[in-house]
Amino acid sequence: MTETLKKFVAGLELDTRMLGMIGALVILWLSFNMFTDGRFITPRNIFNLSVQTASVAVMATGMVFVIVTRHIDLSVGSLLGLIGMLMGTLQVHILPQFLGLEHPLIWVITIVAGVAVGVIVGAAQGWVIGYLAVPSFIVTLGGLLMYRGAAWWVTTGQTVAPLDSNFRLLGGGAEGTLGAGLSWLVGIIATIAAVVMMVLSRRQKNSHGFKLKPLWAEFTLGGIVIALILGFVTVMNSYPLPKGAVRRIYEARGEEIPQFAVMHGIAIPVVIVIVIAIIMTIIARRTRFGRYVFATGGNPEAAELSGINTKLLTVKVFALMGALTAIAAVIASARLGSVGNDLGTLDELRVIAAAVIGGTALAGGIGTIYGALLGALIMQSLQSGMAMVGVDAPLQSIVVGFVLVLAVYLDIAYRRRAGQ
Amino acid sequence: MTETLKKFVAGLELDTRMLGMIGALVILWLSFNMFTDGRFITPRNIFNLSVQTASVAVMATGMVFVIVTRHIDLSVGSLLGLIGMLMGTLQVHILPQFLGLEHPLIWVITIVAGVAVGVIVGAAQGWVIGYLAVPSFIVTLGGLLMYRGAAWWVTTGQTVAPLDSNFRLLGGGAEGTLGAGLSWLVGIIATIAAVVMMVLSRRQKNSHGFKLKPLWAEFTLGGIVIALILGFVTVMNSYPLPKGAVRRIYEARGEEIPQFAVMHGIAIPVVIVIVIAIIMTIIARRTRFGRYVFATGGNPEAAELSGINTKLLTVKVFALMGALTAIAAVIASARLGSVGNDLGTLDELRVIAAAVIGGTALAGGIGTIYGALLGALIMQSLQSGMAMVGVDAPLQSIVVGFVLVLAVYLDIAYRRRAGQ
Amino acid sequence: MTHANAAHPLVEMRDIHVSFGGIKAVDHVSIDVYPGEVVGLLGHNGAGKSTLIKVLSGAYKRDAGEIFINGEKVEIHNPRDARAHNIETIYQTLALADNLDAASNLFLGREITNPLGFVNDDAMEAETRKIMGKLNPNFKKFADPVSALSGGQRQSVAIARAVYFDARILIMDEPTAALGPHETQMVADLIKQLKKAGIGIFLISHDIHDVLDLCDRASVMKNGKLVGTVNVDDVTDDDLLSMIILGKKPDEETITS
Amino acid sequence: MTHANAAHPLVEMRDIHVSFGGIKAVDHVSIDVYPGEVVGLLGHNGAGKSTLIKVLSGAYKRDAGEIFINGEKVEIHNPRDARAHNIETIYQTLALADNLDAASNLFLGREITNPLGFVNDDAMEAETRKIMGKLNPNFKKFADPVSALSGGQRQSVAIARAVYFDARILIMDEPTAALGPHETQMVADLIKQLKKAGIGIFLISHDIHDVLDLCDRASVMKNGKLVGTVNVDDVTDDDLLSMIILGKKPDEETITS
Amino acid sequence: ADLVVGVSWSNFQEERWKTDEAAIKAALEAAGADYISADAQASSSKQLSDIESLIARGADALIILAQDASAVGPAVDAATDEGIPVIAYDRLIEDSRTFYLTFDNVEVGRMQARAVLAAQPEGNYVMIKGSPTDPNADFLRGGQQEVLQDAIDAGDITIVDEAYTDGWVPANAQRNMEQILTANDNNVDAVVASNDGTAGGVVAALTAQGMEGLPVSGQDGDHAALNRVALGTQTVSVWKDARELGKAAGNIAVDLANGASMSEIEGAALWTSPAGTEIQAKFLEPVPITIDNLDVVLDAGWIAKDALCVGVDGSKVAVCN
Ligand SMILES: Nc1ncnc2c1ncn2[C@@H]1O[C@H](COP(=O)(O)OP(=O)(O)OP(=O)(O)O)[C@@H](O)[C@H]1O
Ligand SMILES: Nc1ncnc2c1ncn2[C@@H]1O[C@H](COP(=O)(O)OP(=O)(O)OP(=O)(O)O)[C@@H](O)[C@H]1O
Ligand SMILES: O[C@@H]1[C@@H](O)[C@H](O)OC[C@H]1O
Ligand SMILES: [Mg+2]
Ligand SMILES: [Mg+2]
Repeated sequence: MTETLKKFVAGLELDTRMLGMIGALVILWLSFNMFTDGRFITPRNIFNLSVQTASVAVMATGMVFVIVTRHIDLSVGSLLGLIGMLMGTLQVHILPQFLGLEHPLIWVITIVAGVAVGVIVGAAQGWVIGYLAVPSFIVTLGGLLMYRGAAWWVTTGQTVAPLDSNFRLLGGGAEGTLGAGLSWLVGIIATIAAVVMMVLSRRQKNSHGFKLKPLWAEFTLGGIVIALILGFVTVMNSYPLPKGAVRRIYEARGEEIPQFAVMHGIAIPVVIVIVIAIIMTIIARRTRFGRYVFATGGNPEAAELSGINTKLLTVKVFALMGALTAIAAVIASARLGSVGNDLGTLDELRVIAAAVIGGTALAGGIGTIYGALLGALIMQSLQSGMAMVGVDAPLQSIVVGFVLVLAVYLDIAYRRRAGQ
Repeated sequence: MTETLKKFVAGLELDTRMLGMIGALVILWLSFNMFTDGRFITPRNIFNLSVQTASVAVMATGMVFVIVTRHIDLSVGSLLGLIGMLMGTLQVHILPQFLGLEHPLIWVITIVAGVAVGVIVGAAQGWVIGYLAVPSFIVTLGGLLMYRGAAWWVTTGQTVAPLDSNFRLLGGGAEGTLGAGLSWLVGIIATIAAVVMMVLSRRQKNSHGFKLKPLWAEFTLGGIVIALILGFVTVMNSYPLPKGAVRRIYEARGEEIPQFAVMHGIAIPVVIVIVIAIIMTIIARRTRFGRYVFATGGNPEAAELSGINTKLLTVKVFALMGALTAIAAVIASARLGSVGNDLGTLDELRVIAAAVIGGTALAGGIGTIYGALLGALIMQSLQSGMAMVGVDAPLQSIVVGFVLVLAVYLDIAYRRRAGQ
Repeated sequence: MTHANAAHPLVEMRDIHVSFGGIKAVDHVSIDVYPGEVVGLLGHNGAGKSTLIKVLSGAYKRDAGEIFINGEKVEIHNPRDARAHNIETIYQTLALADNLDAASNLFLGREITNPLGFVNDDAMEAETRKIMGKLNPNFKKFADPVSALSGGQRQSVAIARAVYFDARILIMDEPTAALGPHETQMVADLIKQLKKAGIGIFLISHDIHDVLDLCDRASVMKNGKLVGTVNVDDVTDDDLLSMIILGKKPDEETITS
Repeated sequence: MTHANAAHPLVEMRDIHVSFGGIKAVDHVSIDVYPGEVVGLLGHNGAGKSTLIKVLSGAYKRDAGEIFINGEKVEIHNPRDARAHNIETIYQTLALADNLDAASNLFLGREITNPLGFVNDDAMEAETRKIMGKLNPNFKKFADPVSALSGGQRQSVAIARAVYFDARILIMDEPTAALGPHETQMVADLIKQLKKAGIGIFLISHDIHDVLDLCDRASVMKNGKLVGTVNVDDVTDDDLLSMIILGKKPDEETITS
Repeated sequence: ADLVVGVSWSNFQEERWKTDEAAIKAALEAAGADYISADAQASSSKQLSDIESLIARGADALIILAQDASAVGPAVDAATDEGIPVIAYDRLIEDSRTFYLTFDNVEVGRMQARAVLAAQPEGNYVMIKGSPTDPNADFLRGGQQEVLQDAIDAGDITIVDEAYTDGWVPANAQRNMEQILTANDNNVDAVVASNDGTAGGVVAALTAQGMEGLPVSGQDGDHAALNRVALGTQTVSVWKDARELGKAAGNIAVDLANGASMSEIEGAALWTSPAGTEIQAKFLEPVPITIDNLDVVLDAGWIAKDALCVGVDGSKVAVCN
């Protein structure tokens, strides 16, 4: 019986490490659910969790590349703060002078400017690391200090608020969701895309005469993927907007307040995370750039001798990290509706922890995007769960610190057994 | 002319990298001196600087070993806070119950207990890193979170004060110095020791028939060393105690208040730093343990294959770091006269920066104790100098971040040129 | 001589000088190779052979000297420049990315992509199976990262990588040091075949028999200096040995070029 | 046979098995060596030679099998255990600490200390100069870290380290792969000398002539399995080659032990 | 209990918040309501998540110690969407839908300066400010300036130096003070420090120069600081009796949750914030504690006598007798 099960799982050729992580997540969720009288696993809380994870998750995908190339970025939290401040000032104090308040171009210009700053700062750090050969630990530690200091100067410490209301949609909240209809549409498109990809990949393997997975395995896998996608949409679509919010939204639109329950659907920041995760996965697996990132992580000299411009590559990796930090800054500040001085504080640790819990090896060369997302979700579940249970904050940091070490230990122990 | 000078310097066989760092320090001091109307380079400020640097300097010597073995310790700041809290509670709330307030054993017991905690916590971290193979970045990041949380629990956030007055002597201040007489004694002993060592080393080299430095070089070097030692003592001995402090001290002793100027002499924490630096240098250069630390940093597998127990070595290195952190906690809390739950915040960054600015390579295998001391002194000079000039805190962090990167860049550029 | 009819050498390294912190690793050395020729590079350990050819492959910077390809002066500052001149190198240290599999290493820097610009792993693996089949039929580990390969298996991958792309100039730094006798024989056959295709090859080796068997000419180095270049048909193995050990050329008549 | 008079082999590895994630790198192999004997270990690339001897040197854990020294069963879990049994190893990867100089590497783990327990660098350098003088007279780089040495120079240091301390059992994994002809000859002389001193040696090499010249017996592996062990006096180089490539022993009469 | 009150703390770094918490808990218990809480660890993003989870756990009223006055806006939206009343506890929330309950920070700054000015009406002043990233630091500094302005204009006092204290960390205040003393050749006559932690650092720096006893201010009534007041090394610690504030918050929360309107709360009045928001607010009076009224904290049971009087000469300080 267990033999059959084992064979079945082996036939699916799944990443068993990932299964372990999902298992850990499930256990975590179930225990919190017990301690909160069933309040943890509800559409409402899962919606909250997904939004709370978004900003760190976006950065974690970039951190995977950074760590895979044997670098580290300690500056992301500060940079997020600085970019947030700049975007806040731009949309609140500067652009309205020219365009008027709440102009529909404001959010676009703001984001473009924010991403541009992220790319420039990231590229500059990457240049110092790649071309001047200063260790990334030092460069980004310097960045951590500099950007936090610089952020203060933008407004000499004043919090910027309220942010543009279109911009704020990107942070989730009652208004910032797709709503039920759009969510279904997205779910169905994703399902179709997944199926098409599986078919194409199987065809290609076949054309080279490689051994194929058994058909039953492909079908099972496909079934799981589709169930996950549509399951997620269903959950998001069963969390109704609170009455107050419904009233506010429909009044703002000048429409009549509906009598039926209006559902949240997928939050916009979560959509952003999903899109970024897909793009980053494609970059990692299917582009030369991604291949070079992993090769450089495996052996930097070998990569250089193979004709890869590892210096330029470093610049690109950090520029990408900067761009993602800017996007994370959009989500984080839009969610808060304001930008204060402490925005992003300690985020560097959360982001690195997410990537590493997700299986990215600090020694370089190894890491996955989906792992980093799972890592971010685990960390956030832990924090939100403990807050919900009412664990004292100092105890929370003790638990988080402990779980971080434990998770990485289990990962290493697992790899050692598998690799033996 | 410059040729002769070059030859002269080359003949001394000095570490030119260190000369560069000293040069940077001198430039820094001279500029601050200009901006503060000559108040920066005064016995008083140099005394201050030496005391302000002490706590970080003690930890930096241990961080050299940690980084040389390709590890990192992000937990030292939090651990310092935790140990400080424990030592504070012990000497203020617990021991006086048994021994009475201000009992002369209190400070001894407190320090022994603090060091024991440091060793145990450090060894535990080292065990997880060495034997369970969890990367030090993760283990000590976990530690950073855990110990800060734990420190809060010791007193649920209450500041502990006032500390035992004997204990407080270890923090410097008016009372916590050697005074002029003892300082001279220490200076003269150090001078004699230095000369004896140089003679012994020359004899040994000669006995193996190795090429010796020219005699004039040995004499010049000896002269420089002696001048530095005695010069430092002279400076410390020309900073008089302020009248108020003299009155307080002599009244407390029940002696008559002297009419002549009483001098500070070397501060006790500085004596601690010097003793630790000498011991750590001997460990690094002259013991098997030190040799194995460097070998492990150069090639961990090779070290293991050479019969070195690199796992146990890791435990020892982190235990040593823990002990030094405890000593740093003594200095930091004694200096402040109280322990709040934010003691040591961000010290991990200062300590790592000191070691790295001092030439310790993050890639492992390279580093010196005196470099780390110089690094700590440079960082502290920068901070204190800016505080004296009146630079705002946020601008200070920008400058510190920038200088950190610049210093490491210059170091690397220098090594590349020299190594070519 | 095979190159009698070529106007210019394929590669000429002229008066190359490299020093490491004062020590002259390569001391004003000139060597050349003609199309379809194999030039052996010999010398004691530390003679400067690897350093010399790393200048050509772009891995090291020279302090002085010039490089000519087909008579034209070229600038080689990094491995990319070398590749642009179709110079391929098998390094003594192999230079493989340990975390990637054989196919990714083989195509590193020159991945096969589909029309959309995406890397085509399946196509690369299929090609790799073909090449390795020719070079080392025992090789089966296509799915594993190369860190799981034995010393000789790794060397096979490094060789395959250098010869798969149409190199004009091939540098081989002790390519068979870790190979078994059978695998060594296959590499020897490969060299002969590449030579026929008109490729110029620098072969560093400590095995004098191999050199006599495979090379047209041999340049010998000692302590960073060139002892001399000889036509292998004109010398015996003892001549070569004495050049390596004593640093002296055999008497004048036997010397060519 | 040299070992006819010894009651027990010096080392016997019995039925050793090592697998890496399902792949059998060493598949129930038994080999032994007697005092004063050199046993060659041959096989194609990836046959499992290095893996097998790393079990003896404590670098790898075996999944099954036993090790006997002088007939007594011993436990070797790490390199320290191996050293405690006077087993010295020259690894294929050399295993040097790149940031330390030759002397520190040579004495790594066994530093010379003065009566106070402090490391005596001057004494170690003096010893190193003596040893290297015998092994590689060209070697001059005593003050530099070994990262600044050429491939062959590094190998010389690794050899010196293994032979300086009085080993009883010496494992040499392709010790001359990167060495020049002269240096190779010196290592061959050294092996003969150690053999006379009664040391048992496992020598991994791809050079069949070396093996025939230096070894008493040869064990051949293929795909993790032992093909067989032969007395080198009883076989030709072609016999050995066919064992390596075809994995078959020559016909019965020539087989010993 | 059928009433649940959720409290969102910005952090527990400063000593006082544990006292606040105990008072709120006691008030709620007396009213038969449940207490649930979360600690944002000085992060406004975490505070938002915390409040979301407090709402999810069924809070009927919220008490929020805001990490950032503006950043809790979305949390207030979420609460009002669900019809949950919000109390801005100790720190302002710029939102007219909240009830503001506090000690006035500007007033604290005024009290600090007043006490120091009384002790040292002329001479050279040093201002040790709070964390540059805490808006309260500037409120305090503003109040201090108000009081000192006349004396400055009259030329009686001169502010010779001022410095922010990164993260309110005492060791940073100590270093800054040391450097300022050096830069001014000890020509300093009084120090206005913004809280008790930084005051501790200042006193340590002064003691090294034999200048202990110079007028120094603080706030929070930290035990170590009150001991310094008794010893005469600190002039004043402005005491915000957290127990009063906590008790009031608990009671108001229960009232609001039971449907009372904000204006019905006893002592409530409409107040206009500096940014112009009209808010129902209730202010409690802070008390400056000096050596002359130490009995206030003793009688209130805020601190035990032996903690207050460590090392104090009982003949000089009455309460320690
Ligand atoms: N660390 C490892 N992880 C996984 N597989 C390994 C590892 N080391 C060796 N192998 C595999 O084990 C087998 C035996 O390798 P080994 O290094 O012992 O061969 P070898 O006989 O020494 O070859 P060579 O002559 O090339 O040095 C090979 O197939 C190799 O791929
Ligand atoms: N990175 C380096 N830094 C300093 N010195 C170096 C460096 N690389 C090589 N050398 C020195 O340069 C000289 C030539 O080395 P090289 O590697 O070219 O020798 P080689 O002829 O290839 O020897 P082998 O046959 O042992 O591979 C040696 O003395 C070596 O010590
Ligand atoms: O009470 C003070 C508080 O108002 C401020 O915000 O943080 C520091 C505390 O001391
Ligand atoms: Mg070489
Ligand atoms: Mg091998």
